[in-house]
Order: sequence, then structure tokens, then C-alpha cells
Amino acid sequence: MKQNEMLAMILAGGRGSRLHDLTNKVAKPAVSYGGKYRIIDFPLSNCANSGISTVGVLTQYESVLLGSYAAKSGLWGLDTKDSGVYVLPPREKADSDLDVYRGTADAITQNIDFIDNYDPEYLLVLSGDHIYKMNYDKMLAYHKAQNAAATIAVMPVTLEEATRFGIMITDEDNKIIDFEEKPAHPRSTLASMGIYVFDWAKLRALLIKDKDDENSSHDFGNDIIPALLNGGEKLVAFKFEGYWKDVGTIDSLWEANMDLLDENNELNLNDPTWRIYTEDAAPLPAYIGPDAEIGAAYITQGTRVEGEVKNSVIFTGAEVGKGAHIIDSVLMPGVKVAEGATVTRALIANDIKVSKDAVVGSADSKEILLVAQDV
Amino acid sequence: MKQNEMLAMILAGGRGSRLHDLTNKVAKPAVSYGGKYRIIDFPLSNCANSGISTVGVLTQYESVLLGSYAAKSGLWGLDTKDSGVYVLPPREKADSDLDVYRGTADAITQNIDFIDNYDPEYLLVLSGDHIYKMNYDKMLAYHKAQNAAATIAVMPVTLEEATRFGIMITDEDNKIIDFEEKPAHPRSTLASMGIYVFDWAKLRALLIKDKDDENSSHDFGNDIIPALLNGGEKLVAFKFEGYWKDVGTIDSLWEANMDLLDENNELNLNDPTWRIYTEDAAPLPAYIGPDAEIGAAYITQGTRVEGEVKNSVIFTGAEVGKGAHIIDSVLMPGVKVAEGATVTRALIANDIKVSKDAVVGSADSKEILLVAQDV
Amino acid sequence: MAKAFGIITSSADKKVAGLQEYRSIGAFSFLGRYRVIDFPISNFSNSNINNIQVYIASMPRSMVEHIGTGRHYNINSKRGKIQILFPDQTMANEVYNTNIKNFRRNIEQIKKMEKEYVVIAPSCMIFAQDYDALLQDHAQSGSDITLLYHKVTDAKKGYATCNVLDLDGNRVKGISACLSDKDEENIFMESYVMKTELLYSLIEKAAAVSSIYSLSDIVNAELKNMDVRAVEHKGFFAPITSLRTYLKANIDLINPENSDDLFKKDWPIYTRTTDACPTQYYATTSVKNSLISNGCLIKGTVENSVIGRGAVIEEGAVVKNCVISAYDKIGKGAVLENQVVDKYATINDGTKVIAPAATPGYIKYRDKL
Amino acid sequence: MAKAFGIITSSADKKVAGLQEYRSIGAFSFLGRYRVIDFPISNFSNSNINNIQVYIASMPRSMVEHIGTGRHYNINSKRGKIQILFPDQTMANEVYNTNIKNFRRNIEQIKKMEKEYVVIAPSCMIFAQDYDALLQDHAQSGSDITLLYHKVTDAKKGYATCNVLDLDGNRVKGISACLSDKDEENIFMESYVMKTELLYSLIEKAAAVSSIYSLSDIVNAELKNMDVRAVEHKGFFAPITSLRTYLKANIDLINPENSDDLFKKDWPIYTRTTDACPTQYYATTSVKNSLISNGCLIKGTVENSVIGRGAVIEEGAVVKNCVISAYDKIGKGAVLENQVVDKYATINDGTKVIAPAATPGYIKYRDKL
Repeated sequence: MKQNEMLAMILAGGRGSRLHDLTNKVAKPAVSYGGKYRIIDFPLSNCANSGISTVGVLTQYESVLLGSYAAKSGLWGLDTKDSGVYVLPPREKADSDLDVYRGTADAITQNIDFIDNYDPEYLLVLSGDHIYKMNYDKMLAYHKAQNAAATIAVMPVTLEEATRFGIMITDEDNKIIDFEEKPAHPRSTLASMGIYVFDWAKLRALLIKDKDDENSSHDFGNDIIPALLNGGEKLVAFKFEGYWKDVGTIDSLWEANMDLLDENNELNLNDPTWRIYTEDAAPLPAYIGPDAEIGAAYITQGTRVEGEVKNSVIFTGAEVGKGAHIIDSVLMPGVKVAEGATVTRALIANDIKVSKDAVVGSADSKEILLVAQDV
Repeated sequence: MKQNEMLAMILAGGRGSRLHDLTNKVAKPAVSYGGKYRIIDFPLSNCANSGISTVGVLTQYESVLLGSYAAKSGLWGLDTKDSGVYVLPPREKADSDLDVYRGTADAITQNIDFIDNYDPEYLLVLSGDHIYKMNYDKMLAYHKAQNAAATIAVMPVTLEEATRFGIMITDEDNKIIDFEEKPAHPRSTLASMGIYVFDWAKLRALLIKDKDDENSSHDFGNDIIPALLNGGEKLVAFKFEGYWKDVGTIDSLWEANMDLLDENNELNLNDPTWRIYTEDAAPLPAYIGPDAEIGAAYITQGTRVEGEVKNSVIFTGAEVGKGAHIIDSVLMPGVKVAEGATVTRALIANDIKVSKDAVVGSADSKEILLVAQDV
Repeated sequence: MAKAFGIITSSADKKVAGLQEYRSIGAFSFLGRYRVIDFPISNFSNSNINNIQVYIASMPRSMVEHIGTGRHYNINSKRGKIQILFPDQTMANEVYNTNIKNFRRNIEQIKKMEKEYVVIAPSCMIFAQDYDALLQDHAQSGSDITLLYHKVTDAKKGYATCNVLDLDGNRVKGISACLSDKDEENIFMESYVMKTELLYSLIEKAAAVSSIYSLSDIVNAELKNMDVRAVEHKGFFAPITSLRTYLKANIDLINPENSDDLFKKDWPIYTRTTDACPTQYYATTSVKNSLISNGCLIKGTVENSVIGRGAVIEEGAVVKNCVISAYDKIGKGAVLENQVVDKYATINDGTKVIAPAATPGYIKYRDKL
Repeated sequence: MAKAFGIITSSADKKVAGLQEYRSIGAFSFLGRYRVIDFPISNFSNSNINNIQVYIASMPRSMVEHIGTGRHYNINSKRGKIQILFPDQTMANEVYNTNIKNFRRNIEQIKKMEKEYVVIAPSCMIFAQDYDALLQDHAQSGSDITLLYHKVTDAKKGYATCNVLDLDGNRVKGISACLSDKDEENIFMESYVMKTELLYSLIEKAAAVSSIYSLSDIVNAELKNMDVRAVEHKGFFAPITSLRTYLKANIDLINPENSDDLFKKDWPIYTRTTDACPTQYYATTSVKNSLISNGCLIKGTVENSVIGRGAVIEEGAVVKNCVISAYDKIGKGAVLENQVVDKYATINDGTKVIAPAATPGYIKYRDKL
């Protein structure tokens, strides 16, 4: 696409409180995933691969790590002369006091001045905590071809799942005729993925109106999309098929990691035409010791494995001692499992130490055990 | 110096309200200077040239332009694997609500978590709105040689000027024995430049104590330096000789620009061993038209001069029409002076248009005229 | 993302006296702050062609340093790449040093591109061109190859080492050296659009027919078997084929009418910055109709000239119709007319070097006179 | 900021069968994800030597792409620079291709460095060295030159193209080829610290005496006129001088005792990232005592081997004591022992290639067998 024809804004302010101790110190988009990535690498790499030059990352809660990470725009090649990743927490202005972002739409409203600097025709609004690969340039082409005011990416879910999502009711031309937030009795199974392309001029006008509306929660799903629909604007659904995951809970984060053990997983991180970029820690390749027993596993560089690893994902800097057993588990970055310890159906948080001969988790547990303190 | 032995934090939150309309839209550190620079280029280039890898820029008021500018760490070569410029506005944390920086020291206190990530031995605290060249590595070497808890850069001023500065009273070994903020009757002429090297561990402990002190204004000059002195810590003065300017007013900003017309000015921006780096707008060289009359002038690339320019500084993108006269003036970026207009003893703000045959400013005016609206 | 990758050829067949002893034409400085290669690379970058191969015939150092990883050309280093490709070994007999030979040497790198189309541009010509538009136009036309040409009315001057297209409408009937005595000619801009598959087969065919065939030779030989179409380029065009045309291209672009045509707001020409400060002018100076780069000290008289970064023009010096390169020192009272002064040269106080406009002089790299 | 600039020599005098046909030793991949040149560049960067010249003898493409602008080596591009310097023209008779000739060709670039000292390191040897400490040590000693050496007890094996130092205490009495029948020798690590002025004069002297003199030759010849001191290097050291030593250096570093000695937390070895995903291991796999890069699919058996990025080891394949390079495919049931497999090679299902450890085999770039 042309330079700055479409600007991307990533909503990365979520507290992710259902991830418990994993998000005590880092915002959810900075949580580690897939051996070497952080969740926000996915929307950022998608932007880079879709030819988008300028990305704003809207942070809010506990953003120091997320902020300094996203600021390294070179990780995604977004550091050329006219491109950049800009971290945008709430800020004080001449005409308003310092205030938190009151909702997803307010986060954009508070950064209208930033967006105006680039004078884009289209605005892409993304969430910072979903795992998926998507070509936003194709979505923009669809938006243009449909001559829509807004295009919303949707994916088919089951009727049961549909009760947990914003659901789009469309006609045969993918035109959105109605929208329901978490309906008890869904009229459609097309769930919004929280990915929007807007005509910037139209959205801008609407945001300025919404800003002072006391009845508004300043949210895209609750306020802006309904306002567009009620205003008679053309909204279309862009159908996505492929891997998409909101890793909102420990179970779903574990599951998303386990998905990678299937060689034919839909996400396919090994696709040379659509790489996910991340920080490279410059360590050695994975060291697999003389007595190691490796089964199905997903292991990244900078690890040392001297024990058994089966059906598990081992992140950068993790170590598995001699005679230790890692079964159906996820070892996040820097985890050290000492000799003889056994870890089963557990997700061990960053830099945790599992001591010699400790037994953690169990094969029969229904839920995945989160270990966030040394054991 | 060793990677991250010393981290730099630039205080860039000033409203700069004495610069009037120049700082309506941009924070003072982002104000243009010297044809092609912004003020914050000076501390950032000094950091790069002193071998500092990691710089935090503490922004507050109207920081969108300053923030996106400072985030382009590659401009100062600070985008290598382990270096970066990080923009740090106030942010919400798990244990505290979103709040503005309450003082210079509080700005550091609110970012202790950021600094701790890099585990530096020393912290360099700088101001974002001074124009000067300085090797902070030499200052650090002095700090270490003196085995000080804090080192403060000072420069000699006149007794009259001394009443406007924080004044350091030192013994013959440059040890600071007392400190006076804007004294009516100065006991010394060594003015603090607002440049500090601290032992991070000592400062950190002090900041945590200061944070909850209700009598503190959370300011380095008012609170932290006196507390160190009272605590019996060794503070030393590091003497600076050379060009240093706080461009707090329109007159001083104009004057600082005019200083560049003297080939032997002390600042010497043409020094190949200590370049000041800035954004390169990739325009053509300066076009000097067939009827131009150029006298003593400082003109950067991307300009078009077809009239007369005498004793003036012409910034990127500025244009001077045929028969126009620019005398003793500063044309900020993007200023267009139409044919036949005359500009005398004026500072024309960014992107202002001076219309055909307009007359702006006068040779007899005591103060420099700031032109911030099209005339 | 464009469906094409870009190739910039070395233009090793062009010979510019003096300058070329120290670097290839692509690495020549141009208009004070650019290098000639900035134009084809910026054209590709602006056309969304982010995979670019730059072929180098010899003396690669300055080109490698200038191009770097291409960030300053706005190429996302994760999605795109500027790759510099070197010849195996320069042959003593220059006729062997063809672009076909260079392509063959690097054929594995061409095969890695995996793009349907290739756009080929020369490193020695100054012009702006939207190759994305040309690519779409080419695909729609159904032709095998699209070539770009520029209609000139001064063909007798300055195009000696260029080729011309013999056209029947927009069909190309022949490609031949510009030796005619006509004023009007269609100068071939050495720019091609074709499918990558076709380039492979032309490379193989050329090698099979003759060891000294270049790409234009094989295209010319195959004209009867292919549909080769020409598109006319409009706007500023300057091939750098001699010292005179180099000087002329620089001086022509002082005129805002020409520079406004080449440097458009939506078509930036990127280059590497050197962090030079603005230029200092003195009370004694007189500057007329010139382009002045940053970092200079100008005390003397400059007319109709292009002055490179960091040059010093001392008091009383007179510089007319010249290209002064970076870091040159022009001494007090020195007089230069119609000269191309290479980098780091020193003209001593009072030295006078004057040449006629038709045969400009060249002053060597680091020379003192 | 160090008071020295760094030079990395091309090591064109070393000959590694096979691999070197495609790239110089500095560009060899090493331990799956590094290249040999990463070690000397990281040593300089970690020693605060930010102005680095890398001399290249031939086949520069992969080296130029790998080094880029040096950002990944933590070199601030505004204050420092990694400069790649090319030979004028490779001479047909290899004896002429000395480092002195390459220095002379690029003498203007050396003169631009404006640093008091120069540190010279080879591109073909794997070791960690704090050159800043060595520089301070050199300055304090008052010697003219400081050389670095490593004491070995297996001099008969693997150092054939290295030189040894003849020492009297720490005074160097002679530099000569390692041809001795002794086991203990002081292998010269081709690393020098001296004043830049002395390097100039040695370059001039060497050229005056013999066209085939290299830097070590002229230093040896001048030993009687200078105070040349040697410092012993401790820690992991592996010169890459043959296919056998290349394989051995890789396999030795599987052992954490060796790798912990070379890769220290405060002495990172930088390299360029390729954004490969983690490696996928299957239920059928058996991996023991190996280093496995990212992006691989491992279904078969791997023992005592180093596996490069993106390699595929199919079910039933057995790889022992091998270096498998990036993007190799080892087919089902194939057996490889003591092999160095170059990049992009395919070993078909069932193929067996077994060599003795003393004379390992080499499988060519892009070969299929």
C-alpha cells in the first residue's frame, strides 16, 4: 500500500487479570508465547507483513516492559526512514487533564492529534492480545472494493461460543445489518475479531461526537459500531478463516502453546512467506544433553535440556536438569527445572525455579496448574 | 563505557510557557533551533557521542510530537541491538493511580522500575531544553575518580546571573559544601547546569524515602541535593567551560540562533568529532536564486532564497520570495515569506506565511517580535 | 507488496572520464548530496518494489557503504531487501563484462526472488518513474516485454553510449547504438518489465549465442520472436554518459522548473544523511542561481554551480558553472569555470582553471592544484 | 570510546576444502546460527572498539549481507562504523594476495581512522578476547607491538597453516610456520596491537622488501629492530584451518564446559537473526548431545552433531558427529557420520555417507545425493 494510506492502532491496554500472576508485572500483550514470541509480536508482524508503516500502540496498565519492547520498532522492520512503532499511553494536553483511556474508542479519541500528523485515509484498529496471522492489506482492498465506512473482520464460531462474542448479523453480500454483544440466543455465528478498518474522516467525526456523550462507554463494540449502523453507514464483514486465539486464561494460553506440537497446526509459525518477528536473544542453539529424552516437543534456542521433555513447549533460556521430567507442560522464559523434578500439566511462569526432585502438577488435573513462585 | 554502566534520563516535561505560541503545540525540547535541529537533539547527541546506550525521555505536557520524535532512536544511532531511546510519560501502575510527574525527582521515582530493568551503576539526569555539547563519559570518569555520591555539572556565570541559578559553593577540591537556589546575594558564581551523575543505588534509596515525604516538592534542586548534603554524602562539582544556553524566552532563542552567525562561535556545530544528529528531511540542497542577495547567514538545505538574507538563520523548508528582505531574523521551518515582504528583528514561527509586501518587525525594537500567525 | 522484484544494472558500459576511475557511475555524487543510485532505488521503493538487487561491476566500497541495509530508502528490512551482487572476477577484456555475465554469476540469488515479474533499471540515468504503474500497464498489455524510452531533440549531443529504439507505433522494431545524425531520437532508458521466467530464458539464450551479448543485445536479437512494446517516459531525464552530461545534469537541476519536475512531494528521492550542519555564508559572499549543500563555508562568489557538502569557498574565489564536490577547498582568489572538481580536492589561492562549456574540465580526487 | 580502531584480516591464506569454494572463512556458518566473523566483530564491539574494518579477499556477497551496517553487533552507527574493504583485483597467482596488498589498496580508508592505536585480528579463529584490556596492557608495557598466542599441546594436528611464536620470556624471537614435530607450541593468533603510525611504516617497508610479504612476514623481519611482546590467551581457542578443524571446533562446543567458556554473559557473541520459529521435535526422535538451531523438523536420530537453521531430519535418519547446515534435508533412513553438509543440500532417503573422524567428508552446497 502507499506510505501511510492506512495507519494501525493497537489497543494494548488490557490488564488481562484472568492470567493471574502472569500479568502482575507485564501487560497481557507482553506475555510470552510459542517458545520465543510475545503476544503483541503477532499484530505487529502482521502490520509489517501487510506493508503498514506506522503503528501506534495504546498502552495503559503496567506498560513499562510492554512500552520499551514495542518501542524497538526495528524488531519488526518498522524503523525505516518513514515508518515507526509509537507507544502511546494517556497524556496531558493543553485542553485536558491527564486521564486514563476510558474505553477502546476513547483511546483513539485521545490520540487524534497523533493520527492527524500522518493524515491517513484509513485507520486499522487492532487488539494487542490475539494470536493469528492476517493480511490487513487484503482487508483494506476488500474495504475499498465494498466502498464501506467500516469493515469488521469476523470468523465463524460454534453457536455455543457465539454467546461469548460480539456477533455480526450479515446479509448475503456480507453487509452488516445488525450487531449483538454476547447474545444469549445468537442469530449468527460470525464473531467479531476486534479488527476494524475505518474511513478515518468518518470515524474521526464520530469520535469527537462520542467524546462528550455522557451515555457512551466510549467503546467500539458498544458505542461506535452501533452509532455507525444507526447512522445508515455501510458496514461490511470480512471473513477470516484460519487460526485465531484470544489467550485470556491460563488454560487457553497453555492450549495455544500445545497447539504448536501438531506439525500441521493452522498457525504455522514456520511459514517463510509470513514470519512472526520478535526479539532475538542471541543465545546458542538448543543444547540437548547426552541423557536427554525428547518426544513431541517445541523447543527454542538458548535452552538446555538434559532430562525428559514430552508434549511440552520450552521457551528461551529455560533449563531442564538431568532426570527431570517435563510432561504436557509449558516452561516460560528462564524457567529452571532442577535434576529429578517432575512437571506435569503445568504452566511455569517466567524465571521460576523448580527445585530438585520437586513434583509439580498432575496428569489427572482438570485445570492447568500455574506455577508463579519458586517450588 | 561499558554497556549500561550509566543510564541517562532526560527531563523533557517543561511547558516552556515563556516561549509563548511556540510551545502551544509542542513541548519546549521539541522546539526548532539552528536551522535544522530540535533542542532535544543536543542532550540526545551528547549521549550518543558519550557512548551511552539507553536513554529515557521523561515527557509530560503536549508530548505527542516530542514523543514520536524522540522514539526514532535511529536518528542518534541509539537503535543497536542493546540500545534505545524510550519515551516515558507518567503511567498507571498496579500499586498507584495515574498521576502527573510532581517534580523532577518524582519523574525519576515513577520510573524506578524502568531503570531497574537495566541495572545501571550510575544514573545521568539531564534537562531536555539546553543547548550545549558535553562529554558525559568524562563527567562519569570524574565522578568515579572523586568517589562521589553525586556529581553536578557547573559553569561559571557573572554575579548578576548567579541570582537566577542554583549556585554551588565548593571547596578547593571541587567538593560541594553548600547549595543556594537563586540567592539574592550569591556566595559563588558556579551555576548548576541541571546535569547530575548519581550513584544509582544511593539515589534510588533516597527517592523512595522522598516519595512519601509530604514536605518535599520532589525536585532535585530543592530536595534531593540538599538531602544528600545533609546526609553527609560527597557531592562534587564538575566544571564545564563552553557554550551553554537555556533558551527559555523568545529573545534568548533568537539570540542563540544569532550566535551561529559568528564563524568562531563556541558551540561549533561544524565539529566532525562531535556531531549533533537530527532528523534528515531528505530535501534538495539550498536553492539560491539568480537575484538573491546573501550576506552573513546560516541557511540549511531544503530552503529557497530568491530575495535578500542578512544576519539571519533560515530553517528547513523556509522560502524567501523575490525582492523580500530578511534582516536580523530567524525563519523557523516551513516559513514562507512572499515577494517584496520585509522581516526585521523577528522570529517567525513554524509554517507561518508572510504575505506579499508585508512589513514585519522593526530595526529599533528592543524585543524580538514573535510572529505566530500568518501576516 | 508488488509482484515484481527490481534489478539495477551496473552500467559498466558507460565511460565518464575522471570520476569513474574512483567509483562506478551509480556511486557518483549528484546535486551535492545525492548519489546517482539514489534515483533508481527510490523509484523502486516508491513503487512498492522492496526486493532490489544492485549489480556492481567494480570498486564496490563506496556503493556498499552508501546503500547499507536500505533503511534510508524506506525498505522494511524484514519484508524487503536491497542485495548487492558482485561480479565473479572482472575480465581483462572489457567486452566480456556484460550484465548477462553478472546475472549468470548470481543466478541462484535471482531464483530466490520468487516474484512473477522483474523490473530492470539502469544505475546511470536520472529520472523519476512509477514502476508499479508501468508493471500494471505491462500486465494489461499482454506483451512479453515493456521497454521505457525518452524522446529527445538533441540526439547528436550526449547520448553517444546510449541505445535508441526503432519504433512502429509502440512496437519495438530494433535496438541500436545512438549513432545517427538525426536530432530526434527515442533514447532507450535501459528499463525493462518482463516475467521473471522470460529473463531466465533470455539469460540462457544470450550465453548460448555469444559471450559478449548484453541483455539489450539478446532482446534485440529476439525481437522477431516476441511482442516487445515501448512506453514513453515524460519528465526530467538525464543519462550520465560523459563528464559533460554529468555537469549538464547537475546544472540543469538548479532551475526549479526542472527540479520541481524530478523531486515531487509524493515521490521522494531518498539518500543517506551525513549529519552536516547548515551552511555558513559570510558578508563577503555573492551566491546566484546555485544549489548549496550543508556544512559549507561560503565567502566567495558562486554562480550557476552545485556545491557539495562541507566545501569551503574562500574570499575572492569565483566558481562558475561548476560541480564542486564534498570537502573541496577553493582558495582565495581562485577562479574555476566549467569544472567538475572531485572530492577532497584543494585549489590553491589564486589558481585559475577555466574550460569551455562544451569540454568541461575534471579535477581529480584529493588533487591539489 | 577506545583509542583504537580494529582491522579484521581476510585469512585468505587458509584453505578449507569444500566450504571455501562458496565463501571466505569469515562467512562460514558456525554452531548452527553464527558465522565465524561474528567472533572477531563481537570481540571488538565488546571491547568498545567501534570503528572496524573488515578486509575481504573474494566472494563478498554473503559477508556484506551478514555484516550490514553492524547494528546487530551493537555498534552505534553515528559514532562507529563497520566498513567492508575489498581488494583491487584478485591476482591469478595467489602468493600476491597478501594482507599488505589489501591494506595498501585501502590506505586512504586507514588514514581516515584517526585513532592512535590499531588492533588487528584474524577472521578465521574462534576465541573471546578483551582487546581493550590488551590495549591498556600494551600501552603500559611500552612495547612496539603486542602479539597474542595460545599454547597448545597437540601442535602436530590441525595447525598446519598457522604460525608459531618463538619466545624468550614474553619477547618474540621469531614467527614461523607451524611445521614442527613437537606437541607443545605457541600458536600465533594473528592478533596485533600497535600504534597506527607503526602499521603505516610496516606496510611501506613490506612493500619495499617483497611483493609477497604479509604482515607477519614483515614483523618477523623487523623483530631485531623492535620490541615485540607476546601475551598468552587463555580459554577456548579454535583456528578454522581445515575441514577437520572446522568440524572439530563445532563438535567441541557442544560440550557446555567449552561453550560456557566461550559464551559468557558479559561477553555476548552477536549475530544476525533470521526470525526462524522454534524447532519441532517428533515422538519418533532421539537427540543426544547436540546443538539444534531453530526452524528445524527433527524426526530421526541426532548424536554429537550441530544442526543448522531450518534443517529437516526425517524419520529413521541417523546423523552422528556431523555439522548439518541451514536448510539441509536428510531423508528417511539416511545415515551420515563425520560429515560437513553444506547449505541447501538434500540427502535422499536411504543414502549412507560415512567417513572416519580423522578425514571427515564434505557434501557440497545445494548438492543432492
